[in-house]
Amino acid sequence: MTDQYQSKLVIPEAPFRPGDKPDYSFMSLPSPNESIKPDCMADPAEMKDLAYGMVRVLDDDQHAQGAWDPQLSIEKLQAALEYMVKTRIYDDRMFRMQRQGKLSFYIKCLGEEAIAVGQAMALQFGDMLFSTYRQQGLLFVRDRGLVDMMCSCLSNSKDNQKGRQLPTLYSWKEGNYFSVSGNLATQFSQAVGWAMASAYKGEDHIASAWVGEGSSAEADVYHALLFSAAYRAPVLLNVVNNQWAISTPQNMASGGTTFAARGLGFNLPSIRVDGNDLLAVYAVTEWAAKRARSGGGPTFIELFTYRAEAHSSSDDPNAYRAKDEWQSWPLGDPVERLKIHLIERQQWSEEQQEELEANLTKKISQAWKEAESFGTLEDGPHWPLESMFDDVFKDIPPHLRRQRRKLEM
Amino acid sequence: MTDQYQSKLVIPEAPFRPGDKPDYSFMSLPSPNESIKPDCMADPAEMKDLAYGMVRVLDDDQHAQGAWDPQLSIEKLQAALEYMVKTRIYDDRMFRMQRQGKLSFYIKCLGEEAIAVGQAMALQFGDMLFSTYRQQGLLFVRDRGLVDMMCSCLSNSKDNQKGRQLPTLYSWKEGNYFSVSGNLATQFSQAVGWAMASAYKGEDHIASAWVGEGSSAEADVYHALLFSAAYRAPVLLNVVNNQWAISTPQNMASGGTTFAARGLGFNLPSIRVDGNDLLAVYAVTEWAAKRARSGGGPTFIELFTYRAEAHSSSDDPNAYRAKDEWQSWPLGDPVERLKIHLIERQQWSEEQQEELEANLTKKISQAWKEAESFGTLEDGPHWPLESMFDDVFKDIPPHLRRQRRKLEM
Amino acid sequence: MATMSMVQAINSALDITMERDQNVLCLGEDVGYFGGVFRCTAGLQEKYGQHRVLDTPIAEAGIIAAAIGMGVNGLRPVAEIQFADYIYPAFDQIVSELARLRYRSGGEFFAPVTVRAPCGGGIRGGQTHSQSPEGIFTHVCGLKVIMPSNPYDAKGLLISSIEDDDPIIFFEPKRCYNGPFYGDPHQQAVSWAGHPKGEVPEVYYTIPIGEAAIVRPGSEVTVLTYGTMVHVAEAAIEKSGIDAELIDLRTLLPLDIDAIVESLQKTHRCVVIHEATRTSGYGAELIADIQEECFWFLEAPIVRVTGWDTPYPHAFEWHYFPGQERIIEAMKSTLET
Amino acid sequence: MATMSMVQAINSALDITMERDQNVLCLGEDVGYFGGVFRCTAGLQEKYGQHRVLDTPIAEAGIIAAAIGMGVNGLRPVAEIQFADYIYPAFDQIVSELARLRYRSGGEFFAPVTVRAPCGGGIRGGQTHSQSPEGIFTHVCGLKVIMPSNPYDAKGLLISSIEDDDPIIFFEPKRCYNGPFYGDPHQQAVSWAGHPKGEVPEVYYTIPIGEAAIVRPGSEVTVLTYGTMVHVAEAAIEKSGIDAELIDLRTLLPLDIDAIVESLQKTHRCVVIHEATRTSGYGAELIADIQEECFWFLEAPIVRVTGWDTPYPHAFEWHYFPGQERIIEAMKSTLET
Ligand SMILES: Cc1ncc(C[n+]2csc(CCOP(=O)(O)OP(=O)(O)O)c2C)c(N)n1
Ligand SMILES: Cc1ncc(C[n+]2csc(CCOP(=O)(O)OP(=O)(O)O)c2C)c(N)n1
Ligand SMILES: [Mg+2]
Ligand SMILES: [Mg+2]
Repeated sequence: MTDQYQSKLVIPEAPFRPGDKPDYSFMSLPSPNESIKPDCMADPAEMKDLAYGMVRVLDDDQHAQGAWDPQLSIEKLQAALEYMVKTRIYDDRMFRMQRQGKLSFYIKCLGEEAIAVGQAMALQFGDMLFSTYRQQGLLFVRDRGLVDMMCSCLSNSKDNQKGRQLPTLYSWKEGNYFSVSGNLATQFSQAVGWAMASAYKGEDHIASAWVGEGSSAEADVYHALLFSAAYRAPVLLNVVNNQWAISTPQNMASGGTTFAARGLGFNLPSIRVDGNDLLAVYAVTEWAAKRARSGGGPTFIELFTYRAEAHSSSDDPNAYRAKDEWQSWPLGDPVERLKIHLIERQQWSEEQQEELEANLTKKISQAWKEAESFGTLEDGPHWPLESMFDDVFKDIPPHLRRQRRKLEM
Repeated sequence: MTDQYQSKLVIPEAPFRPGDKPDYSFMSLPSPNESIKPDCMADPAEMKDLAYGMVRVLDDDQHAQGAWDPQLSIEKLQAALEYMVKTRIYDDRMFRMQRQGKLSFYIKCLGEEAIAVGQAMALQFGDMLFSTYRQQGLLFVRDRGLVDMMCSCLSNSKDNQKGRQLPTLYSWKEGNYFSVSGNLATQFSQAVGWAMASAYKGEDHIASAWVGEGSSAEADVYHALLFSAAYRAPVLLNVVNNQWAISTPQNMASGGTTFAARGLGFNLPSIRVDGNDLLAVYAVTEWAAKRARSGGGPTFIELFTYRAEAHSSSDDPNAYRAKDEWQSWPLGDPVERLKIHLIERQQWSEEQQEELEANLTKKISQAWKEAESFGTLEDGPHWPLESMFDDVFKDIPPHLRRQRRKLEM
Repeated sequence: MATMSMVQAINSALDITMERDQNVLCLGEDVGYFGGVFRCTAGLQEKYGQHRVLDTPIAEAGIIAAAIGMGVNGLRPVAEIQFADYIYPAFDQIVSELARLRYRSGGEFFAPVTVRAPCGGGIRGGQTHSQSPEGIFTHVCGLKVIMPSNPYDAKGLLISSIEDDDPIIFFEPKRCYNGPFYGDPHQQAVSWAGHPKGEVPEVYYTIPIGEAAIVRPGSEVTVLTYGTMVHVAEAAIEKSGIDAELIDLRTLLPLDIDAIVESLQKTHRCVVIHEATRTSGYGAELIADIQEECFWFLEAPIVRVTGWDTPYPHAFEWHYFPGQERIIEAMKSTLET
Repeated sequence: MATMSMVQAINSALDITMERDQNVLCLGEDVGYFGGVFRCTAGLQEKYGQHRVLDTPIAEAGIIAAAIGMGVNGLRPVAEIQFADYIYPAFDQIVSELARLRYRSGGEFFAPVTVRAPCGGGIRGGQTHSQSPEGIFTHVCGLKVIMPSNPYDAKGLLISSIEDDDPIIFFEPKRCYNGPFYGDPHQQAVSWAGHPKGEVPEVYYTIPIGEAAIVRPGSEVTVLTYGTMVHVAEAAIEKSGIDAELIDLRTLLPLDIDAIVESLQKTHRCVVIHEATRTSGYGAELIADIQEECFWFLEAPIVRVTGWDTPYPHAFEWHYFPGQERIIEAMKSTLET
């Protein structure tokens, strides 16, 4: 190869790659007392700093501190811990089932449990959730049946999506959980339309949408920002910055600043929050939901966290990530942090934790057995074969009826 | 209609509509001395104010003031005036030709002449221009032949686009002026790719792209921001905020802040400039071009101006705009302003202005006659009919050869 | 009964559905205050307010996404894409989302969105104001695709579309907005007044989705088309003296294949016409279907008359447009055998 | 000569063209450090550096737009779309820009971009990792559309594509990335080793764009297909005992119609197969063309075997996939007459 070009391009690079020793000491982490908490109807121009700082409640010793402390009851905190642990154990089990060939695919949210759990708890049941594949915690908070979730992953005869979707792409209308698309980010701008309709009808429900930091590069995120800002739609726009998009580091999509900063260009309240701090996540969500419900319009939230596992069951992160990155992650493990917080407040113990885990493990095992009894992907039973032609349209048109007859032949 | 809904939606509204008396006194216009001029390689974080203020050089008396005064030579200033006047007279003539049925369509840039002229003058000829239909001034600065431009508008036998495009959608490879698309905004992110290639090859040429403030809502603008920020591409990203997108006011696309502010979310230097002030436009462009050429990457520029005419020959703005909006426009007429500036400096006179206008009118009339001699849209001559099948591909594939034979039959 | 242009008929359909159901709303670029660049929504914002006839940012993907979200939340949005040529930025939202939502969610969610877009050439609009992309959408399962050719059908089909619970791509042949077009640009333009299909009831009525209309019965050859080309074909048939049966498909998906087969049983010959480019256009699907259904009584190859496989060129608009001559020649070629 | 999988053959094509011409570069999601989720660009960033094998933001429209700009500025970018299902966000940049730039600018500007995308199902990928959108792109004038079925063709055609001055949509049937697939998911997977088309020269070579290949000569019926379905069809033919002539189209646009007509002159019967949904799929175009060219010697209707007009359902993948049985039945139906 002739090397005549002296490229002047600049290429974003990951902080660490395989072989490197991760060291996040360059990351400046504000203490909980540094973030001011504006009135929920305040002018966005007065809170630009929140886009560059980081709202935290739990300090390094897991004590709750600062203006954003949501002052949750012990019951709520314990419930949050339970939801998070449930999410983690569920994920673990499903992932192992994938490895055993029972599921075609799986995506864990290890290390990110506080986000879905904290946000779902701060929202109302009637609020509509536009989730990605990595907010399964939303479903646990809304008490979606374990067996139902598993049947969805198994694409079996009891799958409410009739065997049509990949595992983790749930849909649950009754629970106001919108059908997850395999196409990244498309739900983000749809959520704005949903919120506009809610406002149009004069209703109080709001929408909340999530997107990965990598996917935030898609057009739909821009349109969500713009449309929600233009019509002041009651919607929470959440970017989950878990540092990685498959093998690609977050700075490929950040433009060299925080993700939250992107909301400033649309005059939106834009807040970066410690996504591994259940209390902070809850507080920011509660604030934004109140704002939206009061007519203050959208809030743009960056949830700062770390994807502790592989992207999905299809990739091996050792090929592109340094070993022990998670262990070096300065914001810790959200489950551990909440647990310590409660223990420090003498409202929880290691024994209770163990008991909780054992209970949940058992429940999940039982649910799995039950779910399998409704069929597995490979061996069935599935939905009746002819259901394949349902729901393309509300009613089956003639050409699909003809095709169905052909299939049955 | 039952009126059960009490909509809580908020709808962006135009400041004035037909019947209103335009009054822009709400608009705060900083004086030239208020804008600081950072070093062209400064950190974007240090110049965020430039996104919310407005860079101006000519004050209310058209004296040059402040840090951004580009200190142009008299020759350059006179040349700029000439280019602007030429643009205006050309537009006027073409528009009348459209009204007479000679052109199928036309778009004027009345009131916005300083933008294309000032920016083209501050760039180098080798820099690639990704223009919209409303920066015809770029072509005059680069000395595109009048007859060539007219032949393009006439789609006649000498049209370098072979009769394939609407009037005003020029293309001029030799002049490094990229083919204008009928699809809004698509060129914006292409310009980033062009700039990346320039950097990849180690060359010094930069790209400059324009988009209307209305079109800035398209995904391509988001991608341009993101890709240029990620790879630090040498490109100028210009949003021309002329207050209107056909009938829709700028606040439908602004999100309630400046357009320039959008660049801050990508850590780009983001500057709002008085687009009716030739000197300010020149200065900001020169600064950004120097930054790009020095490896500092992209700059996001909002050019604040007013669309003085109809959107195009197809609409009547009286249906959606208040009368006399332009007359009330606080930033005046760019041609008048530069003229007064020169006259005040005793480097120009009303007589010279009249002479200039007369000369240009004559030249343009002559050019029109010559252009028409190469054909008109309705009566031809056009390119040979069979050329219709050229350039779909580099070489004509068999199926198109068959179709061409059929047409000839 | 009133005389209406296609623009007025569309406006009337929107007005009536908005009057009857406050879940119906309109959104799109310049549709609100201005009433649309083709005036299809004129007067509606004044009547129903800014909250129901929404001007939007210039972002087709954002418009469709918003409409999907609204549809999921119980509304019946009618989204206008200013020109069919500008539907592509919204392609992912239409194809991956709007069309597939009901299926992928096992029937839990759906969005009854109607997407309106003026299509077709013949207005000196150049290559980005002239396209006919209907064929592409017929390949996307989950969408219904409609293109009326006249005011009466436009109103009835648009009301049906808005009331339909499936997503609809509703193309409006803009060359016929103000009058039927017979293919000769040098002929004096005529209005819909005087054309039987320009007589439009002011009241509510529907036309079922999925039914073709026989415009002109005939015995020698079946001519299949839709949109503007219906009128061009009609004129060509008249001029040629051929006793052709002209069918206006009106709905492309689902297709009224029965009406087609019935006609072919009589004529044994077929010409398919559309303005869109030829290769993989909707005509290909028609032919593939017909040759399978009618093979044993077809007496000549089915011939396509279409736009050429080039963009729509500004200067050569009338050489691109599949005009009467090409249609006559095609009909003749099927009869020669 | 080496044994290569299709992934390795594609990698080799990229490596060789990058070696020969430093204007060639690769870009796409995860193509750089990681080497692509299917490993097609593995090792290239290490060899050619981060400036030539670019990871990108997750924005398909941005990727294609960047590639267009690069192409205009003299480079030959090869853009990877991670799955063909995710090409839709880039649809406007491909259709309105990439395909039309040369035409609209009167030949002044062009962008020699190659867009690579893995397509097709059979990998339990559900409806958003299984699609075959090739038909849509054949309707867009200005694009060449290619889908190889084996390593040898993939390498030769990809090198031709990168060197070609027209924009190319290059679909890679991912079910055959690591071995030919004969349509039976319960059969033991086989690798390309041992398959004649798995023998791939390590050096530079090209295969001309626009030429079909006869995979298996035969006299009773012509079977037209491409991509994964070539192997499924081959197995079906073998199993059926029918003496079918199997043609691998390889290039869909421009189409090698001569090879098809020649075959039909011999067989008088034809079956068209693709994995994509039926209505307005590329099969329709093939049939429309063939019936026009071959009408007088066709002895049976041309039959399509395709995916159903539904999204690709996760649980019913193998009922959706047009397998051997359906192909055999289709061939038989054409012979019955
Ligand atoms: C439109 C589209 N493009 C590409 C993909 C392939 N893909 C699936 S997940 C993923 C990475 C997403 O990363 P991020 O948004 O950060 O979310 P995370 O997985 O980290 O939660 C990619 C590229 C897709 N599903 N859809
Ligand atoms: C993708 C696309 N959508 C819509 C249009 C129709 N259209 C042409 S110009 C225009 C308004 C553009 O306004 P703005 O961007 O502010 O530019 P200006 O005309 O004011 O210079 C619209 C909606 C188009 N050409 N392309
Ligand atoms: Mg991520
Ligand atoms: Mg504007």
